[in-house]
Amino acid sequence: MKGPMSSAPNTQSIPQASASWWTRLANPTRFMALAGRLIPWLAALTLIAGAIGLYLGFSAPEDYQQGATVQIMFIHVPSAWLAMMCYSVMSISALGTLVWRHPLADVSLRAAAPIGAAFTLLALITGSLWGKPMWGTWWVWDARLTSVLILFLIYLGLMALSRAIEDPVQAAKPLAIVTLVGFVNIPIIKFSVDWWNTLHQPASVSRFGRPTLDAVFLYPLLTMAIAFTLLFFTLHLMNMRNEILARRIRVMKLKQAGN
Amino acid sequence: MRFEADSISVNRGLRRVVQDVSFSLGEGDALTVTGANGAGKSTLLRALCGLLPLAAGTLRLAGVGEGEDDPLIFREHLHYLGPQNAMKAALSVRENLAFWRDFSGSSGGMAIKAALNAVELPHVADLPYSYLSTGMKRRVAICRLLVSKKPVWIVDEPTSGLDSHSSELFSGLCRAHCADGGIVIAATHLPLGLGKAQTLEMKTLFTFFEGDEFFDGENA
Amino acid sequence: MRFEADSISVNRGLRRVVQDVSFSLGEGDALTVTGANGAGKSTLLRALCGLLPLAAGTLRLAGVGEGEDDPLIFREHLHYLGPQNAMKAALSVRENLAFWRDFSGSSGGMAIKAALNAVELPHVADLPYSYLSTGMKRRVAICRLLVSKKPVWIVDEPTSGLDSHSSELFSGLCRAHCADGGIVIAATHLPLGLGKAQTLEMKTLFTFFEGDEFFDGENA
Amino acid sequence: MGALLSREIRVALRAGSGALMGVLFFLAVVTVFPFAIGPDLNQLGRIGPAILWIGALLASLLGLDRLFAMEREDGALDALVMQPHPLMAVILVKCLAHWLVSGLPLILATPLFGIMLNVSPLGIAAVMATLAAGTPAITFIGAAAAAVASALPRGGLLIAVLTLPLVIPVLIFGITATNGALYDPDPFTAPFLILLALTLFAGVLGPLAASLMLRHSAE
Amino acid sequence: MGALLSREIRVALRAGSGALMGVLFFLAVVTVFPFAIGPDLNQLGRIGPAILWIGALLASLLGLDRLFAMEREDGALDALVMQPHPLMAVILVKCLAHWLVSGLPLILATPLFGIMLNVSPLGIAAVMATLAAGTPAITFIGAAAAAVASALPRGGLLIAVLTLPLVIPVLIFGITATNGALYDPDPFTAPFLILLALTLFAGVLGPLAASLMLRHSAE
Ligand code: HEM
Ligand SMILES: Nc1ncnc2c1ncn2[C@@H]1O[C@H](COP(=O)(O)OP(=O)(O)OP(=O)(O)O)[C@@H](O)[C@H]1O
Ligand SMILES: Nc1ncnc2c1ncn2[C@@H]1O[C@H](COP(=O)(O)OP(=O)(O)OP(=O)(O)O)[C@@H](O)[C@H]1O
Ligand SMILES: [Mg+2]
Ligand SMILES: [Mg+2]
Repeated sequence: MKGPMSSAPNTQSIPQASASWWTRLANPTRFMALAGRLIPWLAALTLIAGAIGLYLGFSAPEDYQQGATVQIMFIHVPSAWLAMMCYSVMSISALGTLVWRHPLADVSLRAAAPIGAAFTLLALITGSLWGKPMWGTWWVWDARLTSVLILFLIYLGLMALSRAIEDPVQAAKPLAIVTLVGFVNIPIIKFSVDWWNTLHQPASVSRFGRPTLDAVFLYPLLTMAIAFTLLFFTLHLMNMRNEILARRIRVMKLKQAGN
Repeated sequence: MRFEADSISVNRGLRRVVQDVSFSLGEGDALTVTGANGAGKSTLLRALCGLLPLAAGTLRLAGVGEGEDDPLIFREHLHYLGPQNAMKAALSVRENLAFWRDFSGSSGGMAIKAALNAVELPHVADLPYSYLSTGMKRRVAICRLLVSKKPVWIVDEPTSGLDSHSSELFSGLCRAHCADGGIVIAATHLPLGLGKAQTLEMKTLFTFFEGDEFFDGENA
Repeated sequence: MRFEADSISVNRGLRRVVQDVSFSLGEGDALTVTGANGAGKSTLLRALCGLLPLAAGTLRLAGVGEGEDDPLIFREHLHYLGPQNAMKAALSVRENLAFWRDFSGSSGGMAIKAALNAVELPHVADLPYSYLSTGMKRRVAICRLLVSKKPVWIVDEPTSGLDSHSSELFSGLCRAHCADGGIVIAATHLPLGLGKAQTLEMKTLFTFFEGDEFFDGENA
Repeated sequence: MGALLSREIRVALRAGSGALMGVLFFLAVVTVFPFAIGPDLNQLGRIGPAILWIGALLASLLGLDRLFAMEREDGALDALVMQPHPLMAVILVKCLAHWLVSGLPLILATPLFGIMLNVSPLGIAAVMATLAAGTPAITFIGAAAAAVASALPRGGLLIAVLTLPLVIPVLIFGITATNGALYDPDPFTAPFLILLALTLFAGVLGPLAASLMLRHSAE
Repeated sequence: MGALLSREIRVALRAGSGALMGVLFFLAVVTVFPFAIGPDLNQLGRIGPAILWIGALLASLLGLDRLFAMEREDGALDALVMQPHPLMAVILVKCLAHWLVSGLPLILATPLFGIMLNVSPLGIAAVMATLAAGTPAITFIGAAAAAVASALPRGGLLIAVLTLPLVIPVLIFGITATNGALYDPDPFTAPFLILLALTLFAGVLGPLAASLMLRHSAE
């Protein structure tokens, strides 16, 4: 039983004495201010990195096998990576809710879910667009594709869950637990490419898997990956601010109604 | 055995509903919690049972050994009779009561027959619970307190739906429980007739959390 | 307008629960139905609303035109407030009341604001219904009777869960309804304070169907 | 009646967001199939329309569980049947609202799932058309089952069990029409018209049966 | 605990008879397939085990909706968590009871449905063995979802949506093992053991998660 409410003597929330950055972040007002200052910089960096990445990407030579479609890679691969990274961020946030009881962890989890779903959808769509010319079909049920689809399902399930419980405070724990359970899917996506594939993954995929990727492809890819990561953090901070504001509005409404 | 609350507070949906409530009840004591609708009686009672977290303060059931200051542990010595009756419509009255007796694991309660006699419903034992009228259902729910023996009764409007004769029966049962060394805490709008009961008058609060505290609402 | 019952009987689960009840209520009359738990008050009230079939006797709501002797038709002129509150937890109080007002299709009721004022809950209009305490929920349910105007109110333990002040408010509302030419029929354990109300004391029956009669039990 | 429609939709969209949930269930069921049947795209493409139909069928059935049960539990059913509206119209409106929030999204989501199951664009269009014509029938018939189940504590599966045998004709003509659109000798129009007729028929019979069942909502 | 087990089973067998319902739903789903896919017996025989598994999966998921919701509604949840039993044990017993009345009958009914789908006797035996090993995992994982959904008015579909992605491994290994028994080069033992491991794993993790979720059953 704990009561991190108000300044009651038995409060077990974040100790007041140690004013580390972590503790200070626990205060949403300070977080709002900090995020407000960070977002423009992050957004600017995202734009710069994105512009460089796109330039490098489009000036890259056509692949002798894949032709122009190789350019899809510069969107596809970063968004696939981000889809997984976003889920990892959510899982850490879930730990933050359950173990460290950080007040912003739940806000971060909720804010990340739609972004993750969007990146996953982007990876699915770009993958499909790439698959049509490469494999002759939009979709195959191989391990990697399917596990990404399941990741998408889990994202949607989490969003449905967070919508289903009206009070965000009550939704926090279930959300965190389901998020953690769903994390098993991430290593599955990453490692067990041949865990369940009766239809073979074409060589064109694993060809790039080895570090033999030519520098003309590697650098634009890495730049785009950096741009996507920055984009993620920008969106995440923005969404967290929105979430905090939404909760404040909710409280204000309740206050108004309660008097 | 003593049941003590030391300035406890409870929040509900971003609002402080119970603020700084303290009491200390010894064996044989009774406490009636009164107050207008929405004053926070049910909230307080749920918090006493560990069903809602405390926002501040401590609870203690002295004399039950380990875990006497953790509601999540000592609540196994409490009986909570909430607004719902906790009975399955599909089972007969006897099956329902037998389940709660066996499951609660405490011995020394009344026999089911005796308990039903005490609420003057000896003839319904084998009826499906769903066949009973509102007040009869409530009286069966009261039998749950009798068939398994626990020292503290926490009852939320126990006599709602009861006719006046049954209400008096219930008062008698409470007095008997107190005389037996038990403790009764009852939220009620109607006087329960518990004689020397302490009274706790709840007042509706209008304290909202300020600033950003709401991030740690009730489940934090 | 008159509401008349001519020696009606009602069965429940193979048992005769209401036997030969008659009354005749004119405009401005009130009837309180009393009796011990299980005496058949709720059963009688549901039968008056056409929610349970009559086993014998006739009901008549004289003066409402066609269908005045068929409960399945004239019940649209009745308000029934049962043990449940008929509100959706997910919607706000205002949405709930607005729905019942619009759907009941009868005009001339109070505005929602005025109705909530009448039960002294003006501030909860925009709260989700699920946020209210037991008694507040019941008071909102009472508002349903106010926002759409119907001549006859049939209320089953309307004040259960209400604090004493709110109970008085409700008595006042009933008196106002009667003064306005309405009819109130209330099943209750507590005196409602309706002044010159008629009283119907129900007695628990122990009549079981004999032989083959149970083939035309309650749903016959 | 407008009040009822808007209440139903608001309740559905607010608590537990029924709309989203049905689509997600549909997606989840469709995803499960290739795991069970095997990922052979040709085979999947051949039975794809069937999988889509079964998924939509189950998704629209399973959302029905509390159409009337919730009304009964919170006491609103008594008040609903006491209003001066014909009960059948009330039920029709409830069905309509339910279809709008749970049937329609299924149809809109079909193209996505169709691509994943390797169904051709023509096949997807045919599935969408037949679903649009057929799912209302499922809702109507299911409503009657939901009325029966409303008095039971665990009605969800009962509804499915009661409804599934009755909606098999809908399924058959839905799939026949889809195949008609896809494979040349088979006709599309005839089974499609039958499907429409079934829906109209169910639209009368389902609410009628449901209203009979709810009329004396005696307990 | 014995008291809880017997109460659970009696409630399930009495009200709405959950057991029968699950089997009937299973039957209905299995029956729908030949209508949807076409009655080609060879094809049916080939994907028969898959159909059986999907039917069993859905049937065991969909019965879960009121595992905790009903306890919450009638106030029994409060009293349950206040007893001196570890909450995880309570949940385990509830899962066990649920499996006994809804999972076990599915397995016992499998031979019948297997014959209807033209599955070979060996295939039927394999499906029964894998279902026996796998369906408890579905119940355990579903219980966690049921705990989440217990506070919601329409939790049924949410449970399925949350559970389906997580039980896909169970389905995969169940079907792999079945195929292993049927087609020679593939192994049976290895996937079957993995299936058992999954069930044990779920038997710890599911109730744990569910108990975390129910611990403060605050409303
Ligand atoms: C919808 C279909 C697809 C999905 C869901 C998908 C998913 C993914 C994922 C999750 C990754 C990240 C893996 C990791 O970091 O380990 C990835 C990487 C990659 N994908 Fe796809 N993919 C799809 C289609 C394709 C297609 C059609 C191609 C090309 C023929 C392709 C080429 C690649 C390449 C080259 C990488 C980078 C590999 C590496 O980092 O080693 N993908 N994809
Ligand atoms: N689930 C909930 N979520 C948010 N607020 C709630 C919830 N339940 C109750 N409240 C609020 O808490 C306050 C106290 O409610 P509580 O049920 O404790 O009152 P009570 O004294 O028991 O009233 P009653 O006499 O009507 O039973 C009320 O203002 C109510 O609006
Ligand atoms: N659904 C039912 N099936 C069978 N019998 C029932 C049913 N509901 C009530 N009864 C029986 O009918 C009788 C009258 O019940 P009723 O609910 O009308 O009593 P009441 O006067 O309203 O009592 P209370 O004061 O407790 O509300 C009781 O003996 C009860 O057992
Ligand atoms: Mg209360
Ligand atoms: Mg009654």
